[in-house]
Amino acid sequence: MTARKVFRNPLAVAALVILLVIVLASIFAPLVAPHSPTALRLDKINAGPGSGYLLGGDGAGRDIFSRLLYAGRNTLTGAVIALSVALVLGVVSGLLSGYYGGLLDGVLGWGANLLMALPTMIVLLALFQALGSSIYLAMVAFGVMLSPGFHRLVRSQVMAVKHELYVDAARVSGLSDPRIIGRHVLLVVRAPIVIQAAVVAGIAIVVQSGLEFLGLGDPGTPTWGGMLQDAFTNIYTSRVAIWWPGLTIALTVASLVLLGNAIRDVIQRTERPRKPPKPPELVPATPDADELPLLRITNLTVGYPSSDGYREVVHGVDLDVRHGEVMGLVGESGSGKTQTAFSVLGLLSPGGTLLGRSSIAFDGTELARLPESERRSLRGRRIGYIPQEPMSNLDPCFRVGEQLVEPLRAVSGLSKQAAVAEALHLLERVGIPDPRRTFAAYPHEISGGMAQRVLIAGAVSGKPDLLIADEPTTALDVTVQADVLELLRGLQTEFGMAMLLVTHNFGVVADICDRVAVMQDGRIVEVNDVRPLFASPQHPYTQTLLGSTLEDSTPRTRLEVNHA
Amino acid sequence: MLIRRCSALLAAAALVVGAGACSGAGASSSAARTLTIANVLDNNSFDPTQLNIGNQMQYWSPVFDTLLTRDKDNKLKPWLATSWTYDAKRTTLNVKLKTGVKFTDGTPFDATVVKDNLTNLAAGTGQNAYMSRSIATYQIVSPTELNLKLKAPDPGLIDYLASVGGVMASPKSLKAKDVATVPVGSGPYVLDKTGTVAGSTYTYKRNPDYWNASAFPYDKIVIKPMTDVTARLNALKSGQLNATLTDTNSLADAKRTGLTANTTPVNWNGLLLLDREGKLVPALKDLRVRKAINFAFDREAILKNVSHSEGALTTQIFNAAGDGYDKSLDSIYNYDPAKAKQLLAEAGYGSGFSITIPESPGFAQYNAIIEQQLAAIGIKVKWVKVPSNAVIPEILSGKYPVVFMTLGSQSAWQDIQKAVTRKSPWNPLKAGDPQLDKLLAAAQNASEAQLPAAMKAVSKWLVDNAWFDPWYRENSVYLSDAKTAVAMQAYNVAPAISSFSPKE
Amino acid sequence: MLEARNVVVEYAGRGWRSNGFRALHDVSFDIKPHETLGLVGESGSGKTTIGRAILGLVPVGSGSIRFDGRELIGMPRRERRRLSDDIQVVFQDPYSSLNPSMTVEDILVEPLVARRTVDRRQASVRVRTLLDQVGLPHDAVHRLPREFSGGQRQRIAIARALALRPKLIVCDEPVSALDLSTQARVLDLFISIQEETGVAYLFISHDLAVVRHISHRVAVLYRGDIVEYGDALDVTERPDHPYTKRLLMAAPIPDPDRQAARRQERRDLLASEAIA
Amino acid sequence: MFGFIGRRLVACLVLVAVIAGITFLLAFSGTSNVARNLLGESATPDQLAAKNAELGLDQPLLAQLGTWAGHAVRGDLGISWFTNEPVAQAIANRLPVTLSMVVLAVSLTALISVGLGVAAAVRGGWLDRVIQVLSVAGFALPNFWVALVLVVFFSVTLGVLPATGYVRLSESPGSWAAALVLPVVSLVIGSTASAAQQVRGAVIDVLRQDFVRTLRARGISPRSVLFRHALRNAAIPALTVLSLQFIALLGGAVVIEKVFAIPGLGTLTVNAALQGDVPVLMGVVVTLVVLVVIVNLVIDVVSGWVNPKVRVQ
Repeated sequence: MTARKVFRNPLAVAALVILLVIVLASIFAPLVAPHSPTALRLDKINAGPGSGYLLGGDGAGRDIFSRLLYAGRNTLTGAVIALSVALVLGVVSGLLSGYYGGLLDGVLGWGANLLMALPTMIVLLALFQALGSSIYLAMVAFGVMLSPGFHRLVRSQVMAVKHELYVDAARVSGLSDPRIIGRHVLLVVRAPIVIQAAVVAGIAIVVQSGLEFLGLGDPGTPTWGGMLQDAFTNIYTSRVAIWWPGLTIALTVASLVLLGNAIRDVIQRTERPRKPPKPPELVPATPDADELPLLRITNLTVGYPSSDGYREVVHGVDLDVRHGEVMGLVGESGSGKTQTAFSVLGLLSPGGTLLGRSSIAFDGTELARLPESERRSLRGRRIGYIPQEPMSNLDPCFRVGEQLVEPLRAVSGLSKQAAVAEALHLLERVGIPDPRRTFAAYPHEISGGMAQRVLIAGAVSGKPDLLIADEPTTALDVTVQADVLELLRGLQTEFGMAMLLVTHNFGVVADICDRVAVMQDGRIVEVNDVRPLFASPQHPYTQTLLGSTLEDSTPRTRLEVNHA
Repeated sequence: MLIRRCSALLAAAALVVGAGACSGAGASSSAARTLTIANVLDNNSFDPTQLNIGNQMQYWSPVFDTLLTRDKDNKLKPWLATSWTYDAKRTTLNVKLKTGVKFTDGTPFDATVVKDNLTNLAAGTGQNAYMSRSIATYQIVSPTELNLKLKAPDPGLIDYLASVGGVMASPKSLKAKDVATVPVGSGPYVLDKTGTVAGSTYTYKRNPDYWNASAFPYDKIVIKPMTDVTARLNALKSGQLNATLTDTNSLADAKRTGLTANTTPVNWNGLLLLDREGKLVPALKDLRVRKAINFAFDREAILKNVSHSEGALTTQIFNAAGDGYDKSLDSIYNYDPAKAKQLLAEAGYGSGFSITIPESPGFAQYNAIIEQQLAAIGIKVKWVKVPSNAVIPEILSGKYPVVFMTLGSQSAWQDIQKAVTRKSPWNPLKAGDPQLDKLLAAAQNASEAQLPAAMKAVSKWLVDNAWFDPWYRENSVYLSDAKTAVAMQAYNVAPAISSFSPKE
Repeated sequence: MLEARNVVVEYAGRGWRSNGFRALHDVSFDIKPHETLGLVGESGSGKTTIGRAILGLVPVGSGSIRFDGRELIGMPRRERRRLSDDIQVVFQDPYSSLNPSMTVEDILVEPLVARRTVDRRQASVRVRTLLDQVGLPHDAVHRLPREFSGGQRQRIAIARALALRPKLIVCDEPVSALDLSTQARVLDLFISIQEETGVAYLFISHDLAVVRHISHRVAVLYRGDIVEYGDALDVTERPDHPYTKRLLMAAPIPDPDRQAARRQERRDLLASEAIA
Repeated sequence: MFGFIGRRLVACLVLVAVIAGITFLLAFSGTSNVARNLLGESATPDQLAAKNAELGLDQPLLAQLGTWAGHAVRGDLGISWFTNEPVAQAIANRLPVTLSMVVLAVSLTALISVGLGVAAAVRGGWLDRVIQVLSVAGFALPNFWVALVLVVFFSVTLGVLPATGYVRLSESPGSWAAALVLPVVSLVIGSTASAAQQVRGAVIDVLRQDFVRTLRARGISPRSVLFRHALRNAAIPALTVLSLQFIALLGGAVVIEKVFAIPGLGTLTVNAALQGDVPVLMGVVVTLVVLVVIVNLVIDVVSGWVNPKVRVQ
């Protein structure tokens, strides 16, 4: 599955081919190489390319090309050794650490930290005494030092997977721990391991070459690093010789990294479409000049770039929001209600574009064709926004107060002192019991309900004419939801704001909305005042939705003991 | 004993090494009065018992005078000692001393000082302690004259007195705690503490009271330890240095870029056939086998291609500038693989045999050649990997029948001490021969006039019996820039400070 | 069939000095065969903890949970695994409760093979039956979870729970992530399966309306305690406990006029509580 | 905050002790040739034994470790076997050299990678592609090879920058900078490449967060959103990347110092390794681990200051 997608990436294919060629040529060096790696011709010492020696001769008169091939065996073996050691140690310890946690995790994590703190090269040098000039032993040591990378990767993946519900489900299904690790956990961590392995193999080749370059290798065994060292010593006799091992190393490592990147792209689906198609020019719209409501959306069409042009998620929506009214926008997930709301804010997700005859007239101004800077001046001042998730919508790095003060100063041009006073006042207004404490708190120190009140305070701080509320109570508990709805209602009447309220909950609609628009698959299927809509829904979809509410269903009765 | 070239060659890969470095003003800044050079090794110590010859001589030769010295033609000449004469039995050396010389701490130089220094050296743990160990007693005749009484004749002694054996330091400093870092000598320069960072830069400024200042044209000497040959060459080419030791590889390029190459042959490259008595490999006991090995190597091609023709073919181990040199011994075994095979066949080894050789990382270039050319006459080489810092201990351990080396050669007697006697370190299998013993005894007791002939006899015996397989003497290459003249010295890879002078 | 008595669950605090968090204090209830016990409460009330305690996914501090007369607490892991024949689960999030890299068939076969009750061929026959039971087409077997909508995934999860023919299924907010119309259909599926197979449910939800729809009896949880426990109709229409009342009043009714009335009721209730 | 630092400090001390112990046992287990290398070819077995006794090598390994540790805690790291220089002094002389190189390289890496990473995250397009290519190339080209090419071109061929060496800052700031240009550039190319890639990822992640939309909806300028909020949130992953780069650069400096004959810790270490100068090696390892630990500690504290949530976790 993944493999096929990787093969669709030309760069990855090229990398794979290069790697294969290098690996095969190394493995079959005795068959491919024109000369023995040790055969020398005294007349070819430091000779340039050509005449018998394809890439020239090295400092001892041996064929550089043949030696590159044979060196590949040793260098790649070294890399494989380092990689295997790192993999086995890192993956096993990561699995144990992540899955069992507790003391074991503590001990293994401490060990991993210990290894991570080591400057690898220096330690390898220090161990040179004990390891001797065997580069393979050095690579074993290097593998040990690389293992924390895998340990951390696997551990964090396992921790994430461990809390996935499907692992719980497997446990409930009666799977033993080893089977769960084997079936569920390893399956998921497999891909990141492969990516990391590609990178680690590259690092191993580079570090190994570095050690050999420093003279800590075994000159009797041809390796890329050793050849580079030989070329470096002879650089004033043969300048060209440093290129061959250098390029071979670079090519091999680059291929490994590219392959890793390609796999990552496929897995994370970060592969961007080649280039988003240029969005078609907006066709000029002609809103009625007379008697405009506060917000008039006509023909709103929203598209996102896809492999073939733009994929529409909202198809020609018309909607009015009048001064001071609460307009409910209801629909199920994927109906386009949130996209409609974001269009008004001008904050569609990256790539999102208005298409065709889309028009958003706000208080007589055509927003769809307004330059971004002017649109920005409307946001926060004339149009406010209340998001859905309270916690993720506060910047975790800043105190709550600062997050209120900054927009107040930016939008209203208040002095710092005045802005602080205003922020405290707002916090009090949205029903926060101890405004000063909340003002000084970081987002992670307050509850979800509090956070939503803070966000509401922020949204109304510029005294906007229109408030866009995107599922403002969905993430809250029922009792908190009721409080927040009360608050919203109070603010709305107090400031005389219009509100576009996006929700899927008909209870919320019934509670607060004056009018309702029902959306399905990117279209508005029905708009009506709230009472007639509930009393006599016209569109079949509205009927289905209202029919699905459980409010009036009869509870099931207690079972008789001998029912069965 | 000495392994001069060897340390130079192995430096990049190991062995005796030191930190590479560079700091202080560039060579160009203060023009002809400052000499800036790079050294392959870091200074190991200024303690007179720990001094080394070869590259490290450059660090101590500015601060310490020696009793004797060598001129440009390798002739010994007076320095702190004004004359030196042996008695007839060659067991008493009478030395007369210069007057009026003072150490930089004010202590006057006299006969007692000489005795203190020589006994101090013999008692120490340094590599060159042997240089004064042949002296049994001291007879101080006057403050300016003393007799050194020897246990037995030592033809090397006078050479030693021009080297570490003749280094004179203030007796007070010998027992000082900081003897390793603060040299107190009577030399032309003093170590400038402020300009010196161990491992990085050693700066020397003139000794204002020096008795022979005119012999030293520079006001300031800067020596930077730089291990890597390419780095040294880069520094020289980009004008950061006036001169430095490199190797034969760099010659062609150096000449192209207007640097002067100063060369002198110090080392011989080739095999030491250590197992002459067949203790490890019975075949090597057979002279024909040893000769066959001598015939197996294409010396000419190796010299031309590996050492860029910088050197001279030879089959003897003695230095061309020394007493034992015999030109006729340079071409006894010319490359002749057919003859080698024939000799092996005659010895009963027509189907070959195998030998074990340590695979020293520093000689990777030669190892390939050895393997190939021995294989061509039917001798198979089994390599034993040796970490670079264990090369010398391994070779001297007596585990190997044959080793490759680039051995430094000085005076013939020194070379004999190093590799020919039954006790020599480079004769780890303790090979010996009654006939050789006689020749050696004759040489030891020979008068100055008889010495060259006695040495030549030893050399001839060694060549005839194929104890070694020298290929060629390789030139040390010391590069200098256009402003600097360097006079090479026969026994030293790196010239002493007195050998540098500014070009006008 | 299932009896929980004085169950206490504590989560260990971080470090050795901080106090643990007591998620459940002294909770008792029971579930009879074929019935649905609804558990309702807000976040942090401990409702999910109860489910996980029964499933053996959290350690129980003290108390007793007996299933068919066998004590679950302190039961060895091996024996506990065998209990999966009888107790199964459907989780809230249909997206994370199915392994994204396994096909539907793998997912459904897993419990069968794990318990070694059937061979591979029998298993695939059973898979088809299960798919029929939850109303999914047979060609679903070779597809991956991400190719299905939320409602369909929840059907897969239900099929997996049914695979071993359990006597009790713990349903942890199984419909709260679904759209309104899907939610109703999945709830109906739960009810029809119960009527078909006689399985009992422990049905956990924060939504009183949902619980009321599916449950025979209801327990209301508030901060780790059961504050009200009784027949669904009694609890959801004539609550005794003030918290249950608040909960009931807080849920908005999808009817503007009735909601206005309820809102007023709630205000009055809060005002009277404030006075008291 | 102080409890947090205190706990880290204790953990760090234990870490240093354990690493020192393990390294000591490994390094001192291979010292059989030292006496011979020190005393030269003519040394007798008696002399060798005496030297071993002088160096304490005749003691059991654990006893040697005890002696070494006893001295080390008092700041005495012993004396180099080969140059007779006190190890502490040798390190003190060379640490500033390596540190100027590495600190300069890390600072440049931080500046460039944040600049590039942010630009690529915001602009995307060709900049994005440049970073991708750079990161692969920077990773694949061994830094010593890059250094080699640079030195041949800039120093030897053009003669515009010094090929080797190091000049103390106090001596001549100009020469100091000139001497460091090539080594630092060789180091920065590789580290910037990977760091920029990761900064880009971190910034993109932050810009996808909900609170960014909310901030924009409040009318906050894009500049403030990016530089005040997004960067601060991206700072923690970025700092982690930089601390790892710091460790990596310490290692990279070793090889680079050889190319440029820079008398820093790397040269000291390589020479000590080749000779078997174990006291020096021990000193270097301990010094660097302490350095790394300090850097990590600083990064932890800064992270906690940037994002207080980190302190809780």
